[in-house]
Amino acid sequence: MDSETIDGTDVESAPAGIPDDVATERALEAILMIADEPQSVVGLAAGIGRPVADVRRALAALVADYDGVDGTPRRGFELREVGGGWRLYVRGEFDDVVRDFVHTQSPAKLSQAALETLAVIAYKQPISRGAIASIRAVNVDSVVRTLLGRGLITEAFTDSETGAIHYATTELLLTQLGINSLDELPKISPLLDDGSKGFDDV
Amino acid sequence: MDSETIDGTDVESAPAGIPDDVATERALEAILMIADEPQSVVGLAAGIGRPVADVRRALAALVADYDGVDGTPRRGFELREVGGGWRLYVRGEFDDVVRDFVHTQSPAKLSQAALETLAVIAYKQPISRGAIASIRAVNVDSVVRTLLGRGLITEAFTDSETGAIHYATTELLLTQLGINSLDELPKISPLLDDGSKGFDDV
Amino acid sequence: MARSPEPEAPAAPAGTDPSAVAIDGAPDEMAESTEIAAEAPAGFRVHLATFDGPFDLLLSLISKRELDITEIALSAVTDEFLTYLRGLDGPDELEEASEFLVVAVTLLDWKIASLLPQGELVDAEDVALLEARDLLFARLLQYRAFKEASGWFATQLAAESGRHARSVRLEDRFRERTPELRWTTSLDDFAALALLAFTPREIPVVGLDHLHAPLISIREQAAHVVSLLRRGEPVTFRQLIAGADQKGVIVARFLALLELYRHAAVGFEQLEPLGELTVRWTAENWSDENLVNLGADYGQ
Repeated sequence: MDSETIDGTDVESAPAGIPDDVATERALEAILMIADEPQSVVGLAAGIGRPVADVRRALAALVADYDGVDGTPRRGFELREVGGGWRLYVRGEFDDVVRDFVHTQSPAKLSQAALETLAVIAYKQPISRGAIASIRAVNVDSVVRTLLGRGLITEAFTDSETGAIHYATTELLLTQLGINSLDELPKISPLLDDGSKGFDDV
Repeated sequence: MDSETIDGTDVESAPAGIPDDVATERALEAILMIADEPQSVVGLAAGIGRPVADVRRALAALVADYDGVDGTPRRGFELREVGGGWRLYVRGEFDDVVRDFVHTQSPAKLSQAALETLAVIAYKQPISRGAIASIRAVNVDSVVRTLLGRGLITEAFTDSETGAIHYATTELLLTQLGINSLDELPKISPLLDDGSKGFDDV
Repeated sequence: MARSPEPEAPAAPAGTDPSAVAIDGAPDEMAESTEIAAEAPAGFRVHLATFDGPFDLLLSLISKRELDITEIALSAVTDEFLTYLRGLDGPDELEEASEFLVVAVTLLDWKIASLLPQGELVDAEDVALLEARDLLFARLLQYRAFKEASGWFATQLAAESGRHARSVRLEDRFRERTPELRWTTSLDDFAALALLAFTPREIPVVGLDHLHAPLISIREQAAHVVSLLRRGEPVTFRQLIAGADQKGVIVARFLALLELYRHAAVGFEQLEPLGELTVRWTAENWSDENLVNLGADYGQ
């Protein structure tokens, strides 16, 4: 069943597929739980190796499930189709609670990890997330998200081959640092030159 | 709690967290939807303005709900207590399906030396570098630097007499180990208890 | 604490000699928890990439020989180790040499404890001797315990790195509620952070801190030993190390002796277990040129 649905083009791309006895809804839930961007029906179908029609039906079932239309609990989250894709969102009526939570939870100051990552981006821009991670030797996904959210960095371009997004710093950072251009960043080149040799493979 | 923090200026935003008739579970779901890291019970309770005991009960109910123990569907995601808090995860059996949808950069694996040093620190914390070195009988400076850089250990305190920095593990380590507290480390105390007698001077 | 570790040792099968048990358990576990030479069925092999520290080596030597370390034939292990060192080549020699000194210190401690009761350690001090011996034993056990635990860490970290936690971009409607950024980092601090971030995390260092003495030349110490022995009279090891004020010197003289023994230049005599060790000059054709190559295995 799995292989037909993706017309046998690339068996490898969906090695996972999912076992026949697993409901499409469950696999979709898994993907939606970690998806950052709205997911297209076709993309979801390919990802789990199920027919598009089945995915469409399952999405509708999930919407109803989370909305509590058949006596199930009306969840604190909801599944919405936005901009041609599906994504999990906080249900509207909890916006206030979540806003307050975000307000009290997000620190006003950047963490040491965020500052270091920002410094890496400032000196090596444009730079991909993978390259930052290699230099920092930690996963930087959430830190990069924070910096994006703070408007200190921006997505400069996407590498057409690898699809990797490259980040650059913004005017806001210059303002915060009190300088007019990146040229005014203090030179750390001696070490950078030495150090960078080790990062060529990044 | 919220109301104090905003000293009543904005009645709408947080009269008392959530309305009384809203189940705690639903508000938790909303917050877990945007949480970036494990959320402590206390933090959650403060965020939604419900008693800690209630939050604890609701979290347990959600775990059971998502796990499908009472005839509910076994969801594609699960609620786990890891690294000192609660967080939504893709259910393990869907990890493979999900992999293609995330582009996280996992940092390189730790070397055997780093793993052993990490184990020593985890079991003997807080512990100085010298003490680690004498257990492992090798120089551990660079390894300790690596572990610090990855945020797996932290400088707990500096001995005021010797000036030796003592290291302890972080919550990030717990998260990355998939455990909630150091108590969940496998027991090796029988061996250590005997061995440690000789190490008082270490 | 003489024999206390064994009963609790998780790997200990029942009914065997307790002091041997813990180590008997080692070979299989070592094969799983370390990559040291486990796959080599015959011959002693240590892969440099995974060689890490003297205890590793001691453990693998011991587990391979399945010896009770409290009764171990130290000379056999030492010979084997020397052979191993001899087979080394490549750029790691310096590191090997320094690591070797650490191993040698451990071996020497051990030898002193088990075979060479000198000076005040004689007779009634047997108890203290046992304790010293068991201290080493306990250290090995402890090290092994951590090593096994590290296997658990590796497994857990690997398993958990495959897990996916929800961590998605904050919806725009919530972003506006993020408190205004408080920026407190100066330009110079910012540059310093960059420097910090770009500094390679793992700088290869030869671990010598634990040796509180400067490197000591085995060759020089061998020359000293040879000059004492060539007078013809047997000399005790205690006499050979008399006046040595650094542990490293003792180690080096010990190593020099082992090397000289390998060249058939000296013979050992020990009348009773734990008795005085007497060294005798036995070389028939000895020239000081032999000294030149002595210690070459240690990167000197």
